[in-house]
Amino acid sequence: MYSEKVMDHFEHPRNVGEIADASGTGTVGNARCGDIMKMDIKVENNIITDVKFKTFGCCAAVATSSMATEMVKGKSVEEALQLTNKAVAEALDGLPAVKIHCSLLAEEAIHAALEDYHKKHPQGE
Amino acid sequence: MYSEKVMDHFEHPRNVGEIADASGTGTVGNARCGDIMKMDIKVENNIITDVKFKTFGCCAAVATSSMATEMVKGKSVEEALQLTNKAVAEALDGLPAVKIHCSLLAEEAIHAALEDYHKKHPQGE
Amino acid sequence: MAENKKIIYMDNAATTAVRKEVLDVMLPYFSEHYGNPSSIHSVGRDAKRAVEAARKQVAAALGAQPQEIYFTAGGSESDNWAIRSAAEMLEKKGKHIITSSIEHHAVLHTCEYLEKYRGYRITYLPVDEGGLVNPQDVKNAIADDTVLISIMAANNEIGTLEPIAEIGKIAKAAGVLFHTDAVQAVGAIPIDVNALNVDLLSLSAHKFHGPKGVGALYIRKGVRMNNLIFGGAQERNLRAGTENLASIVGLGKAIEIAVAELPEYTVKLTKLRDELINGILAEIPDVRLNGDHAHRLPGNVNVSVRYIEGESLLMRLDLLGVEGSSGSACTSGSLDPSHVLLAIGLPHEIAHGSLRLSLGIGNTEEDVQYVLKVLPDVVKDLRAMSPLTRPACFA
Amino acid sequence: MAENKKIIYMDNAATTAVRKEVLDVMLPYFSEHYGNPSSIHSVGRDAKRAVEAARKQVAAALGAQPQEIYFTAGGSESDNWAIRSAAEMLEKKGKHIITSSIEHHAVLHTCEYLEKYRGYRITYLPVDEGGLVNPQDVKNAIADDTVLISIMAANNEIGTLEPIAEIGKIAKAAGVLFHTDAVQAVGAIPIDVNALNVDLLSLSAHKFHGPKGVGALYIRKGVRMNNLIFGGAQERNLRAGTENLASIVGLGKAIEIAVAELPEYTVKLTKLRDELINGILAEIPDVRLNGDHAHRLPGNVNVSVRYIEGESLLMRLDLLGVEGSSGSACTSGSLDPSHVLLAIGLPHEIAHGSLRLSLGIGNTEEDVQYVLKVLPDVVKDLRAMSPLTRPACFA
Ligand SMILES: Cc1ncc(COP(=O)(O)O)c(C=O)c1O
Ligand SMILES: Cc1ncc(COP(=O)(O)O)c(C=O)c1O
Repeated sequence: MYSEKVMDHFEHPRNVGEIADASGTGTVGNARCGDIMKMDIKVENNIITDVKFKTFGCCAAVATSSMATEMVKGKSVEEALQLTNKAVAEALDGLPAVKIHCSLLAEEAIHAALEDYHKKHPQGE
Repeated sequence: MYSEKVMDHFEHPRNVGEIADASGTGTVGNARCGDIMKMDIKVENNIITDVKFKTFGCCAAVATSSMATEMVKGKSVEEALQLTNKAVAEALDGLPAVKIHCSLLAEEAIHAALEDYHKKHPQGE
Repeated sequence: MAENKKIIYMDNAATTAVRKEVLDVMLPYFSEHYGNPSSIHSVGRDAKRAVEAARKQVAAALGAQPQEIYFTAGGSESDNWAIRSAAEMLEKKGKHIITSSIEHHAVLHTCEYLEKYRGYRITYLPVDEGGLVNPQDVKNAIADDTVLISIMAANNEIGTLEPIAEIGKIAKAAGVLFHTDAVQAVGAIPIDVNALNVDLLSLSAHKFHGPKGVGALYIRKGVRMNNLIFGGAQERNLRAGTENLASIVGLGKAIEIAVAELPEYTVKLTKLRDELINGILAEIPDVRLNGDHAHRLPGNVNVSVRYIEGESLLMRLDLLGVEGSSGSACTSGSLDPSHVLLAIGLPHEIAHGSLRLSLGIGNTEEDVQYVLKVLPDVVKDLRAMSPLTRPACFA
Repeated sequence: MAENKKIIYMDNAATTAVRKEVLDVMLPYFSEHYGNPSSIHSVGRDAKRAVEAARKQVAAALGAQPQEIYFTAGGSESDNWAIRSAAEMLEKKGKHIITSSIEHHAVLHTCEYLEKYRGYRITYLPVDEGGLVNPQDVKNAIADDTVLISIMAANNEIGTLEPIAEIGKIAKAAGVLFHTDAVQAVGAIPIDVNALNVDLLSLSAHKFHGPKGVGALYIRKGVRMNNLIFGGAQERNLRAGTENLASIVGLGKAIEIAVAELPEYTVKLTKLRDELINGILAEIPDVRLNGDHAHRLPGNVNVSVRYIEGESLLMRLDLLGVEGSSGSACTSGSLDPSHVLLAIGLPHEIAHGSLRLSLGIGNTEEDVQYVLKVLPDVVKDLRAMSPLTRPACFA
């Protein structure tokens, strides 16, 4: 059911953890529904230089978290905002239909982290 | 489903045929229902000395016809009238439940033949 | 006559032997790859893949999409499900169903249930003396409240092939769902659900050398269905129950082989069939062929042998190693002979004397010759025992 | 982690491997003795005898009469049939059914169908925190229009054994039909339909090392039933469809062996189970056992592991060769976790983190030790990735 890429990211998730002095943090989902994603980003010169996540959720949730962090790392804030759940799912060689909703969380978590960053740094730094 | 006795009588029916100068003849059943039995008896000194049958019907019908002829041969008219379908079925080591109705025909055919005999020979000969 | 006699099996319309190639692919799914296809671990995923591969094989055989194939426990369940569910989902539109008088009991008794318990009106179309439904009759029977037409593709007793393509066209034009019981047809004649405009189609693996107890229902995309069996989310939520894994794998393989071999099968069986029919009609007096000759299953021979009764006939043949079947009442435990034989106009007494020999891939020229050798004597023997004769019986 | 890893299968509640002795007796019925049990020729009679022998084996295992055993396509069909048909035949008496909130979906969704489409009133009894139905609640729920009580013998998720004998007594005293879904119980605990006062009982072969896609419904003599599947005269006219011959033979053998081995099975599995439960509770903090401990299937372990999600947990174990299952929403494709875990009072977030390890005859002491070795690390790993922590999560 899951692609090899999904299983690889599930088994070896990239960028797990937290950033002590994060520029922004986003937490989406809730435990009631079985999925929580928390994302910390470090922004320097408008570039996302580091990103870490923690996820409570199924394989797909873990894998999309992991993939999403890889996809935004090194990107500018504007580029990161363009990241869609579709792109994340595609980068994972697809997700089972019933799991598509998990990939939404990754997109939302990044947006939430960037929003938090903007709130804390209204002037862009 | 059928006992070995039934199959033996079906494969090698006893007393098949007709008696040219029968003392009595009985025909019961009808082709519409899938069973017809015709029985000829020869009575001498109140004893059934010969009996022949012809049957259109299933295995059970053929076997009960055959068994019934064996059971009445050599019997007195009175004894033959005592023959029940149950006795015929038992002599065949039983019949499947759905086939019990076939054994009725054998009893009826003998009764019909004896009735015919009585009609033709009101004084007993 | 006893222990080591050769068996000549000519009851392939009742069931067939599982072919070796089919059993071979089934075997690993009992004790090695035994997972539950709903389990998400690797053992379950193995099983799931096998089920989906079989679904593709079935779809390919019918010209359908895999997601239009739903596995069931056989032809009867497929028929029941198709008719009950389609009817239920369209109850608001109407409660009229059109079928024929020669359908399998799985269709007829389901319709009778809907008639008796659910207030449906059922039209049982008559057939001609060959067993053919007239498409014009179907057209004429369609009313505003008609929700389903169910006409079989091939009759199991007399082998008649129904004009499914014409009926499909009529159903489509009228916007009425069309179900066909293709249990006897699949693997015996070409079937394409789109060419035939069929919305629902029943099949059963054991009729084409697959295992018993597994079948499928083709449900055209967009047709709304309810469950016959509720429970787990199997079969896209429409048919609950842990999948019959090994048997589903067997069904897939069996249908794939059957369809691949169809041209060869058709030629071989048609030849054997016609030899047998012609031989019987030539050798035995007072015999008639039942069912349409031109529109006929390749393997079906059905004759009525006058003055004798079918069960006796087939048990005599059984003693000689020839396995057939009969429409005689006595084979069914009821008093009436086959409803199909009555529907094509046979009087009871003739219907009682019917014999079906249904050929399959295992049968040979020698089998046919053997039957033609022994059958006339068996008939002669039984007729000698019969109280019926030419003039007497058919009043 | 890849190709040749050993598989430790602990998902026996989902399905089991067919045992060798069972497969061995099935094999001849595919391609050698392949007759249709309804055919009256010798090939058919062979098949019929095999079916009837299996019926005796099933009856003997349940303390029933052979004519009270009806073969079906599995547990789901048996449940659907029992409930729908019993309800339909008693419609004139009333339209009230009592069941529990932790039944299998085959029972619950059938009840919901009757509720939604047929105007029935369904009482879904609550259970205590161990998953036990209170017999007194059953008694109190019985009304004048109650026609059926359906309470499972053993729960498939948390392994709780319900007080069936008490409920049977209450049902009998009240003159209400009593159905039990014994799909998880048969072959795992002793079952006697008379001692339990059960009128209808569902079972499924693949739960006790028989094949998938075959089961049975016990119907007490005198209980009036209608068909779920109409058609031929199979199963005393109550369940149509060519018999699933080989699988029925396998069911008979499997139940015979399972019942014979029950004492040994119980001792062995209870020991392994308790070792596993105690080991998990001792080694891993913030874990709870789900289901009643005293009234529990010998092979069932079900725990909730806080702060982590069940699918992730079981997929990690899968990568290590340990096959279990979960009540997590993500394993079912819905958003809600298992209705059973919610019914015993678990909050959603804890229910999502559940793991079921169901032991079977194939499991060993070493298997248990292996799981106890790897599970704590897997949990630690996943918890390290989890944003939830002790105080944060359970507000
Ligand atoms: C308690 C219970 N009832 C019913 C079923 C359904 O049985 P089957 O999958 O054989 O249809 C199962 C298992 O799936 C079960 O555990
Ligand atoms: C035309 C037809 N429909 C339905 C069925 C029922 O199929 P099954 O026995 O697999 O349930 C059969 C055969 O028995 C059949 O010949």
